[in-house]
Amino acid sequence: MSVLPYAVAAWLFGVGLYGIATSRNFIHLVGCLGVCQSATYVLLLGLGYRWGSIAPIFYDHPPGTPAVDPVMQALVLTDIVVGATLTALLLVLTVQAYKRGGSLDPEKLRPMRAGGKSGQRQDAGHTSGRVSEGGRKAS
Amino acid sequence: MTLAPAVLLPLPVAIPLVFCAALLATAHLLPGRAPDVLALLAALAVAVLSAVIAVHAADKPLVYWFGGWEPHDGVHLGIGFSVDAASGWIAAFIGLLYALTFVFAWGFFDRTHGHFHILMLLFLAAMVGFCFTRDMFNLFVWFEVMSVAAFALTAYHLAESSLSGAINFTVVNSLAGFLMLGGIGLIYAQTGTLDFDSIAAAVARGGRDPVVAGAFCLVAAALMIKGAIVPFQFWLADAHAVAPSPVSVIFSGSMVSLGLFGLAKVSAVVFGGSDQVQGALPMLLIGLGSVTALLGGWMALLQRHLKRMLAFSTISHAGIMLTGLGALSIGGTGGMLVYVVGHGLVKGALFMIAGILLATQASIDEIALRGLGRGIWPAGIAMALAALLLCGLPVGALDQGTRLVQGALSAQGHGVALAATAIGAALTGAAVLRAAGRIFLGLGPDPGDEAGAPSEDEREKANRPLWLMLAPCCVLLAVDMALPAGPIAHALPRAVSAFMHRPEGGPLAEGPGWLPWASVAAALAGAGYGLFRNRLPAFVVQPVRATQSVPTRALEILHSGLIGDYAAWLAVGVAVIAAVLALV
Amino acid sequence: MSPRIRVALLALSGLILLPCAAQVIAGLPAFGSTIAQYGERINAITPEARHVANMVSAINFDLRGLDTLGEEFMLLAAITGTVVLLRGRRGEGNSERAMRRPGRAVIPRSEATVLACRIAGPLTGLFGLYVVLHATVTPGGGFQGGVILASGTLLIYLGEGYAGWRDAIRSHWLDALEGGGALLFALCGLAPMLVGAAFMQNILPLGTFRDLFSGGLMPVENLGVALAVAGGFTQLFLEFMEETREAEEPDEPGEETA
Amino acid sequence: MTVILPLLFLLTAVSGTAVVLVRDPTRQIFAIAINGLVLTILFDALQAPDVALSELAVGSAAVPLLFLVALMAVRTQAPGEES
Repeated sequence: MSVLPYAVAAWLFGVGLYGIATSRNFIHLVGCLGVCQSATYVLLLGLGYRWGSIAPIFYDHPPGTPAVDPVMQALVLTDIVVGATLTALLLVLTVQAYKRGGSLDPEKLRPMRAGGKSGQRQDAGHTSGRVSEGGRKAS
Repeated sequence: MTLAPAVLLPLPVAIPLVFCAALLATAHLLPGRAPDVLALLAALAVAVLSAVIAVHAADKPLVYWFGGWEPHDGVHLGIGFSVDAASGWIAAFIGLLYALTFVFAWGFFDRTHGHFHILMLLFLAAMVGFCFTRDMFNLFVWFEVMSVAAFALTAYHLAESSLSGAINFTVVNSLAGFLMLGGIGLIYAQTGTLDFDSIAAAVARGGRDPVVAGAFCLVAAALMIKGAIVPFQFWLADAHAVAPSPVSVIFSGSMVSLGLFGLAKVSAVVFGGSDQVQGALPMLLIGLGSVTALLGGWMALLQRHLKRMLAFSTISHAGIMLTGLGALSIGGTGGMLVYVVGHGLVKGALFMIAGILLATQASIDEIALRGLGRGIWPAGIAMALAALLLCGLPVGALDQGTRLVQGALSAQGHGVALAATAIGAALTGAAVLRAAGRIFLGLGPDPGDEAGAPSEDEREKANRPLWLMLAPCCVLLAVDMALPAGPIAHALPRAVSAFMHRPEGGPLAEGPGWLPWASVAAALAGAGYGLFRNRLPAFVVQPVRATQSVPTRALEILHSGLIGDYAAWLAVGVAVIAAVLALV
Repeated sequence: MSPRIRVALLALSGLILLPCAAQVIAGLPAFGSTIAQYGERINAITPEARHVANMVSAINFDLRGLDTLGEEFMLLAAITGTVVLLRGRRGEGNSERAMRRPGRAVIPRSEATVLACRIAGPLTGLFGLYVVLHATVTPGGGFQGGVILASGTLLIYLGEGYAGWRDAIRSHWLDALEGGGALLFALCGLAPMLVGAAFMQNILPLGTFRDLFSGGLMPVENLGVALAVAGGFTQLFLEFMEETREAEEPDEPGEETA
Repeated sequence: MTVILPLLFLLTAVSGTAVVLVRDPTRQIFAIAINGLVLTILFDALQAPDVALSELAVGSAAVPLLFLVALMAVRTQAPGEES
């Protein structure tokens, strides 16, 4: 038990990163990013917990009762705001990118590649049967 | 004087915040030019206040405790700002850069009810807060505010490429934020405090501790992602190439180097007492920095999209800054700080020129623009001058920074890194010189069938007179060349010793005087080769072309623009840092 | 890079990171054994020093108020960014007209839905207000309450339909609310400096412990946050909803077809 | 308490993994909302009611809603385009 929360945090980050690396849909990818972020919540609150302590609100209990770490909770609150803002921004970007590019697949929706004199070669160099730039624009 | 100068410390952060909240609240009531004027005023106020703070901090860092929570018995309850001269001057430089950017962008963003200015002012406030703070979590907050403002600004054009560039940027930098927060959690759990100095004291007491090393690994990875160090550099080219030019000025001029500035502060101050971290830093920073300098320079040479070229050049220069940091000496860090300012001024000017080309010629493609710049030749002169400064022309702040970094590297016998800094600067200089020659002089072969640019049609609004766009650009270059080398060299050792919390050393060593000239010569040769390749005899061209093709192709495949690849490289980068830390 | 190489790279770095992570976890204090000295100290000092019961609110609005200021402006940045990015296409001027286009299919709502929303909406609003006001004594505060208030406005959407929602909520009011709230918070920081105190120093009378308005400056800052968050999140929902409405219209032709 | 907390941590790991493994965005929204709820319960068990309340408002209501709206915007935009 004494290491479980930290292991869960590490697992969540790893699994979220795996999701981002293999995702074929930007909306799914944003969800995976949220999983990475929940790793930080779990880590921070896990580090701030103490057995047998009350919540750091001295309303029903008199001040002086052992309570868990309020600083970690304040940090996680900020973190949750960060998470909400990032999700909103990313979803907006995704929706707009879909309107422009007609796809949610990262493989099809790539930033401009003005690869210099070898711009043409670059497209040829990519294998894995990706739709070429021209073909996608036309569709 | 009744007021202590420390009272000024919250103002450079609070003023842009107040301006931006007021702008948002009253945006629909304000006349058209009001956001421009207010934003410019706020940026100037930040620059002036920061400079005043920096002057007052020359003897001893100024400290300010928010909410009046001054530490009692060595326990820090509140958040503090602590400004040494170096941090103050960096903030003043950032304020100046913003002020000139607002002039450059005058009227450019008029249809948005001041939203552009709101985001930029937030960006400014976050950067100043990032420079001033002495609290680990507050550092993270400003880091995130900076990121969020930057994400929105990147996609401003709403073109397909700028949106996917912004997504890559957002995802990678969000991951950076999570890593940083994880690191902060670890160090807080281990040391029981968030204040830089108390953490440093606890770290120094603790001896070798895997938790401290782990925390450093996460925080350093986050700051290196911001600083675009290999293998975290991929997002930068995607984002900087597609952001509106005024935003790119800020990105390349200050955001990237602030990541490294933060790394310098954190590794010198917070983790200064950990032998494990200090032992791992030289190898890590100098190794990664050298690779970054070379890779960025090489990639810059391959680009024909001007802003993408400049973005890769920023990566290369970030690598050079990192090698300076890796020397872990007063000279190396001091050189890096001067380099941050010099590079920001020159690179800002170059992005402004790219913006001028986008606005007046409606293109950003080097080949398509061939010879089209003749009508705006003053911009050409500025571009050539900036390119020469970039590769090491021995005038001004950028050169002084380069010499100090190279001096620190050669004093410690890092020959390879020394060569990497010179070659990286030469490569980026060659790329920009080649583009300047082609665009403004019409040099180089006439584009054939391959002229069709793979980039999409780009342009920026041409609603400003040329002089209005060119003036801030020239001011940036003039400031870079006019910064007095003597006083800087005189004040630097003391400022850096305060910055690093280290005793002052002797005068700072400078690198060999011929090295910048060698970079300039190499850059001229490289640009000449790029432009006059067709006229050179085949026995010169063939071997060069042969050696070029394989690494070029490999690198281009690596810079795939796929977010999945970037995530994988991010994991590799963190693993590299962790491995180096574990092996020391 | 093919997906397989990518996963292999990930696995390889995972393999390197695994022992490192294990070492770090082993070095951490065992879960639940102890908390950091900083938090302990705050729990010990703050109830007396600031007369508030909720330590998390005390940290957010007093001890580490600067973090919350940054956080608030981060939210403001994100929402401004969202507005810029979503409106860029629609253009700002016609956003009022865009929703009143005739002939739009009206989703029929049952009486029960309308009634339920008319009851639940005000209740949600009340709950949000409760959470906002009780920041210093019970869990919650400006941020949580603001989000709840914003979701209350969403119930107007469910109950009254799109037109009703638009009538109730104007975009620039929301801007004013959001900017005004953030401004209030920032001024709470600057005002104490006018009387020679530190930025965000708590100079108002602190009130009595466990009282609703205890904590001096905290309720004011809390109010600023609540205004900013409620305005901001409503704006966010509004802009997102706009996106689905517009999507039913045919796309402007000939913009990106080249 | 000593049994509930480990169970909740494991449940968090499982629900987080589910968010990643459910590749269809429509169904993923449910996974995200459930993950938000699980986190809310975990935070409450960890004596963090403030955080739990925010997570309830943001993680299991606002964020899934944003996902839903984004998905609607994408779906109505160009049907059949997606694979």
